[in-house]
Amino acid sequence: DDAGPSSAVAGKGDLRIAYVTNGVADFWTIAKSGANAAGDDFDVTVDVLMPTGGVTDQKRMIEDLVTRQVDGIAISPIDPGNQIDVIDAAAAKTPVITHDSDAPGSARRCYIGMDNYDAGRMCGKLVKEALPQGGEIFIFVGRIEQDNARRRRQGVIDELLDRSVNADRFDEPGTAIVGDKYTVLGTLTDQFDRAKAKANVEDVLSKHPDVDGLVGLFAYNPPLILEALEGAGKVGKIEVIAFDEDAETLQGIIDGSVAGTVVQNPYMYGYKSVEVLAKIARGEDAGIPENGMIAIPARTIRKGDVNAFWTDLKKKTGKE
Amino acid sequence: MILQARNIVKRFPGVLALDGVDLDVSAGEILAVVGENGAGKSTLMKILAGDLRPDEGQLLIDGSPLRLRSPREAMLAGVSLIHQELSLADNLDVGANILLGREPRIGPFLRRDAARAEANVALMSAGLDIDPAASVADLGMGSRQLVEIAKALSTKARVLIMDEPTSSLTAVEADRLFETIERLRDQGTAIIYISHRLGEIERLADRVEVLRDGKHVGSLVGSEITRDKIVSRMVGRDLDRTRGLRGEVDLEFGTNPPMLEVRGLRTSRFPESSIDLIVRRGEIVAMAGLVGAGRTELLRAIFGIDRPVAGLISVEGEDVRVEHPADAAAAGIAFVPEDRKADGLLLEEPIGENMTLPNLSVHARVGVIRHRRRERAVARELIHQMDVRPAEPDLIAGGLSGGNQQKVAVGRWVGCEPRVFLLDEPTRGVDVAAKAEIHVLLDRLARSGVAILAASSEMEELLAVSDRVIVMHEGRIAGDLARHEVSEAAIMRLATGGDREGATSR
Amino acid sequence: MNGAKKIVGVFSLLLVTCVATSALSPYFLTSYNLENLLRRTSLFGVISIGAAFVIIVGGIDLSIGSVIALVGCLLPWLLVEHGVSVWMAVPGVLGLGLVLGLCHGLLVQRLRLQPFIVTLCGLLIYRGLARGITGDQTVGFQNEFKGLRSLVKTRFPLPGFEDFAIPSTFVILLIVSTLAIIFLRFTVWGRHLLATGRNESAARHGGIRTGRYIVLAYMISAGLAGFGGMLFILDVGSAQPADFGNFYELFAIAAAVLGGCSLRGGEGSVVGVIIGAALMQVLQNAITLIDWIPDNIQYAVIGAVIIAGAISDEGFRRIVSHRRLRSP
Amino acid sequence: MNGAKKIVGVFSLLLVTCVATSALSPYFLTSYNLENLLRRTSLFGVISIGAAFVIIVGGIDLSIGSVIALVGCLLPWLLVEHGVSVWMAVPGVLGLGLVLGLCHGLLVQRLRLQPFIVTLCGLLIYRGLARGITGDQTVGFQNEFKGLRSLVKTRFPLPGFEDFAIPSTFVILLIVSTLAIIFLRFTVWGRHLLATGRNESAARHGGIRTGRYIVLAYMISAGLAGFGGMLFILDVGSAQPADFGNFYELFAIAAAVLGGCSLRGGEGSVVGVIIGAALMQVLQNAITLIDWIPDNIQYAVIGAVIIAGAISDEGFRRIVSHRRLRSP
Ligand SMILES: Nc1ncnc2c1ncn2[C@@H]1O[C@H](COP(=O)(O)OP(=O)(O)OP(=O)(O)O)[C@@H](O)[C@H]1O
Ligand SMILES: Nc1ncnc2c1ncn2[C@@H]1O[C@H](COP(=O)(O)OP(=O)(O)OP(=O)(O)O)[C@@H](O)[C@H]1O
Ligand SMILES: [Mg+2]
Ligand SMILES: [Mg+2]
Repeated sequence: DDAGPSSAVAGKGDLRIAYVTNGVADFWTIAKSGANAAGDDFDVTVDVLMPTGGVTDQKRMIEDLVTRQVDGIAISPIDPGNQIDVIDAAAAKTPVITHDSDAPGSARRCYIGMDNYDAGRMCGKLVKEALPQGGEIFIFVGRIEQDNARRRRQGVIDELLDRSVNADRFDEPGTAIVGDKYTVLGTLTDQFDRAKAKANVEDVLSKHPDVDGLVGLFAYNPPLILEALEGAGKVGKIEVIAFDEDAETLQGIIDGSVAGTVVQNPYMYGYKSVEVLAKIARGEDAGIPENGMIAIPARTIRKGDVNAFWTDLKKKTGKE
Repeated sequence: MILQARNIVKRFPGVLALDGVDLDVSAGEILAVVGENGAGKSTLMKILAGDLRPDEGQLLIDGSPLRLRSPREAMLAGVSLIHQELSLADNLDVGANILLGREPRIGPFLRRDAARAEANVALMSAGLDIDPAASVADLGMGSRQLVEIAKALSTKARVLIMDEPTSSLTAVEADRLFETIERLRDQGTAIIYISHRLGEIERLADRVEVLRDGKHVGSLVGSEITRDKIVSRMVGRDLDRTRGLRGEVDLEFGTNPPMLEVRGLRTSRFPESSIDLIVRRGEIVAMAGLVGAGRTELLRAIFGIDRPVAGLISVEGEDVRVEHPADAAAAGIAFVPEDRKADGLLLEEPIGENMTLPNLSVHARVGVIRHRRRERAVARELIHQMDVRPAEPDLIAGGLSGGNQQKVAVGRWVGCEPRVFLLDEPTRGVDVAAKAEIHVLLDRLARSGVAILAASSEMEELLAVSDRVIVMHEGRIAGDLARHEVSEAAIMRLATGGDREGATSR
Repeated sequence: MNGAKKIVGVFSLLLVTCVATSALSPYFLTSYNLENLLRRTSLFGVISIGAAFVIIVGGIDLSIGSVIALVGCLLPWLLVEHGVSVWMAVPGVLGLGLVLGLCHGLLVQRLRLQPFIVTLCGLLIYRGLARGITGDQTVGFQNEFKGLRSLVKTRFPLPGFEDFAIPSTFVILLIVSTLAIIFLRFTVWGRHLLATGRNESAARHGGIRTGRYIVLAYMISAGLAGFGGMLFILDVGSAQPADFGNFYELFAIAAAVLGGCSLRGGEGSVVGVIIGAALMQVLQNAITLIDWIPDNIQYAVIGAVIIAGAISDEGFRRIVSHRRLRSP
Repeated sequence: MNGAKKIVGVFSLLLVTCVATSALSPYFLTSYNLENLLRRTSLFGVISIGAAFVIIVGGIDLSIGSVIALVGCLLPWLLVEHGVSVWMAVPGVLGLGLVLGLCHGLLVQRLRLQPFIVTLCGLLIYRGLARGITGDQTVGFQNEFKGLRSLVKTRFPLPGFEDFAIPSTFVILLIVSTLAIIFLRFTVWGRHLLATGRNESAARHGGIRTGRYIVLAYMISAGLAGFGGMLFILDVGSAQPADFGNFYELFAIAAAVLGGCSLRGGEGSVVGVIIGAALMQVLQNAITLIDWIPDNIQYAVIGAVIIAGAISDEGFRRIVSHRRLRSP
């Protein structure tokens, strides 16, 4: 096909792979380390692009990457259902894969990542472990309109209410969801404004002084929950259940103030994406399974395994 | 009678500006309205022109009642007003300003050629010889005033109201205007004319109506219209003429040390003419010239507002580097600008704060104002000294009448005890009584040793309070007339580019 | 005139940026890229022209981005989620933009509220409405409504050029800007608008109904923002109410000011505004295309270029006026 | 005077909001909540006072949010990642704020660039720098620097009150606002600053070095934004450079304008600005505390309250001036 000049012999190291995220976050800087590591291993140049302006910005970046005739693009679509034409347009000119969140039905070669709904259910299991007698919890998340956030939250709720597996359910964020043992009092979003995120926790503590557990679903939420609890003198009295691998979250697990966290493997997302695209560009076998899913499962981190995990993470991201 | 006003009452917060005033004007008549500053003249005119709505009373046009809700409706009724304060849009060219709101058009589209021709005619009739495509932003006060006049003349209104149209004009331009006004009168236009230059009233008016404190206090017709009668009606008492105020000063200025000395000054507008001048201690030097002659330009350069291209300035023999008005102020130079609305006053601030602004640090130690009381007392004293009316330090300066605003603009420098006092049109828009007071004030300042340099367009003023007159023409000093050489004719000859010999040999 | 001189400034800056980018990236001058640039410039050009009108009457419109969000989210929401017909939905959302502008204008003009406050509240309110109405869900056309989306997706091939085609959005921009130019330069209304912007009382003394022009300007701004919001959503296909159009008001105002509008009112050139909008798009494009500029400092680069342009423009003007002084 | 009358407006609005919220939510008047509100108001109050200074000289500062991001990210970056000592890092980042303000001021004053453009470029540049320097990584104190963080974490218990304590940020706000009030009302410089904002030309003709005051105002604004950025990061503990402080300039400007600053310059009351900042915080708090207001329309509620306040304020003023006219 017309995959640009790369198909014309392309000496080693002439390949250029682009890795497009859905925003700016630490999660993605870890993925960037993985992508760059794969770039070294497979001898390709890697560009990591993080859009700040939502769907419009991401579309612009993808168009510009096609202009630049890169030899493969890995995209984390912000709004998969509606970006199929953008992905297809790019896929017509260069190999495209999706990572972190999938766009089924598009011309992408494969998807690398995990199911956020399943990860959400893992997080829900952590809540059950932390509060075996049941209780009232509150959920904090940056945005609820993002597909990954929605599925993640729904996973937590469905697990706590012991519902069947169905990722298409949606509970309104404003109303309390009452189950047999667990009650989800509500969900608050902060649009990535940290001062707001902290204020949300404080306001929930005002409103529900007896809340039993606080769940932070975006990487920066758990540390801010800890900040607010510290201000209210309630560290350790209210359970904190986390998502992602922020340094303060991990420290909290060591200190016992955080019950546990569910981590994805962004490093592998980055690494695997570049590996697959490099192999496709060179015409090698990329090992894409029949169903187009390369699963990189999430893990649950508790006090027992946090030290080993953290050491490994630091090594991978080049921090000491 | 074309236009009549019946029992007009207008209140502003705290002021009764008009208190049951009647006024009427007929076709082919020049009606002069006079009164002290703040008497209510402009307010009445704004009501006639739909710019303000009266609280009580009514207007009649051709005998039938008229309710004006906007200037637009007044224009449609044939009433047109030249505002006392200039109102031009300086992003548009001269032609566009003249025809604003009345552009020749086909449907919504402008007819540029017709507009240009029409604007040219209007400029001609106002006696302003510039291109309609010239930018208003480049014009001085005088030229702007002529543009306003052209604008009003081109409306072909049945009632033409002029609120101090000549306050920035010199005799030459004013004369041309008077001819136009008289021609319009003969064609049947009703004209209401307001001015504080009583000589103009004497010359023009068929009838004079006098306002005092918002009330109508009398009329004069025909041969009654004399300067002294107008003054006594206006002020309520007779007033000594200020002419010859400096006549009794018996100083030999030639031997006094120079207070202000300007050497080789070249302004950016007239870079080719180099200006030298000296003002001695205790001397009042007046500057004459036609509109655009460069007086304002020169004063601004001395005070450090515009940076001159070259030149040296010294005060009392010491050279001063004037790069900012603050440098000039620090060297003891004070300056009252021509456009008090834009440059002279903080219109939204109280009178008292305006008065003390240039001299605040006197009341402070290391920046902190410690003597608020004393500051207020000083403000009160200056208000009293300048006879600002109403004498309320807490009143917003923008609420004062034009003349009273001028007193504040002058008064704020008096408190600083300057060594050199520059004034650009010191009595623009000031009534006779106040004008005399300002003249007396200048005289007193001069006697205390201040050197005064004042640009003025008003011949009477030039003759009354100067020891010497410098006449400017196209950016250079065309002549320097000692007191015994000063005469209207001599000034005019030099100002219009004639030579000095012709002037003195008469 | 003054306007033309100001355009020279932005235009040179655009030219320099284009030349530099094409020297640094072989992909800049490809027809695919130029077509993309043309399309993006057209979309931002439309909203920037709206912003310029409000700036010309001496106001400011901070609500543009939120109007884009509201209109942009409502359109697919009505069409897809509520099955409203295209013939109802499109006029409906465009009319909504005009109505919002009317509200801004009346609040500014009748109640004398500060434009900054009125439109800042607009920014907050419409964003909140967009989020509330859609329940914070992404809305999109779900790959349907191809007919309507062809309004921005159509390409008119240029005979003689292989790959290059004129995007239909550019045709839309041409129409909008031509109308704006005719309005501003060739009608009495345009002149009245300019006079109102610089000196409202002078205009009123001239018998101009200044209030109407102020309201009109806000209606044009919000109306074009709504129109732009529709074009954006048709182009992109989906929107998140929380960030769709975020900060676009700042880009629109920056484009307008770069293009010669003065925030003191009374000045503005439509062509300049379009060049300003193009400059912003070329800069963003350049940063992605040039290898050694890290992507995350892109806003820093845009800011630096704009301020450098403004500084050199000013320097240039001073030199010119200086020279004029020396040789009168 | 005029100032006091304007404060009455916001103050009533704040009072009404507080009363309504406490009627609708039993948690509003708990000491924990009030303490939180006090702390948040203090943080936003500091940056709003800065914004007010620029507004008083007739300018605008859009860069506040980005200065917060730059200073807020640099502080932990220097301390944690580069081991710079606290005694170097804190003065360094605060000085940086002042230097940025100096640049804004000089560009506005010397080169006569439009404040909107200068500070918009600041908004873009500093955000980009913060992202570039930190490589888009979240920066935070990693549970260290407790001493430095106690600057905002300390609580001063009130004798007699059980739970309630005065947060140290409130003490900081008191100091900053007292200094600002003294400066504005009781010093020559403050009066000159106000005069400059009212009518720069008249102030200059009065021998005031207006340029210096303009520069000073921009320095105060960016300096307080930097200081605020430090307080925010000390409070929150970590920051993502791409979004830290986003949109805070709009909140600061809105607080300043609500508090009686006119964007035409020359007017402003420090107390009013603080009340304005408090109003915004109470509104956000109320939306979270009151059950039936959906969280996602919170901006709509804030916008609606502000505009309703502005409208009723204006209505009130008209009635007052009407009545005063009738009885002179
Ligand atoms: N907008 C205003 N607000 C408050 N007071 C006003 C306003 N306009 C005029 N006044 C007051 O109304 C009175 C009449 O003012 P007006 O301008 O009509 O006087 P005038 O006769 O034209 O004086 P001058 O000869 O100085 O122009 C004055 O006391 C003035 O202070
Ligand atoms: N006819 C004109 N054409 C262009 N500019 C003019 C004209 N007349 C005056 N100006 C401008 O007006 C400014 C100030 O006026 P200037 O000092 O020249 O005049 P003046 O003697 O004070 O008279 P007036 O103030 O009555 O116009 C100057 O900078 C000059 O550029
Ligand atoms: Mg008057
Ligand atoms: Mg003059």
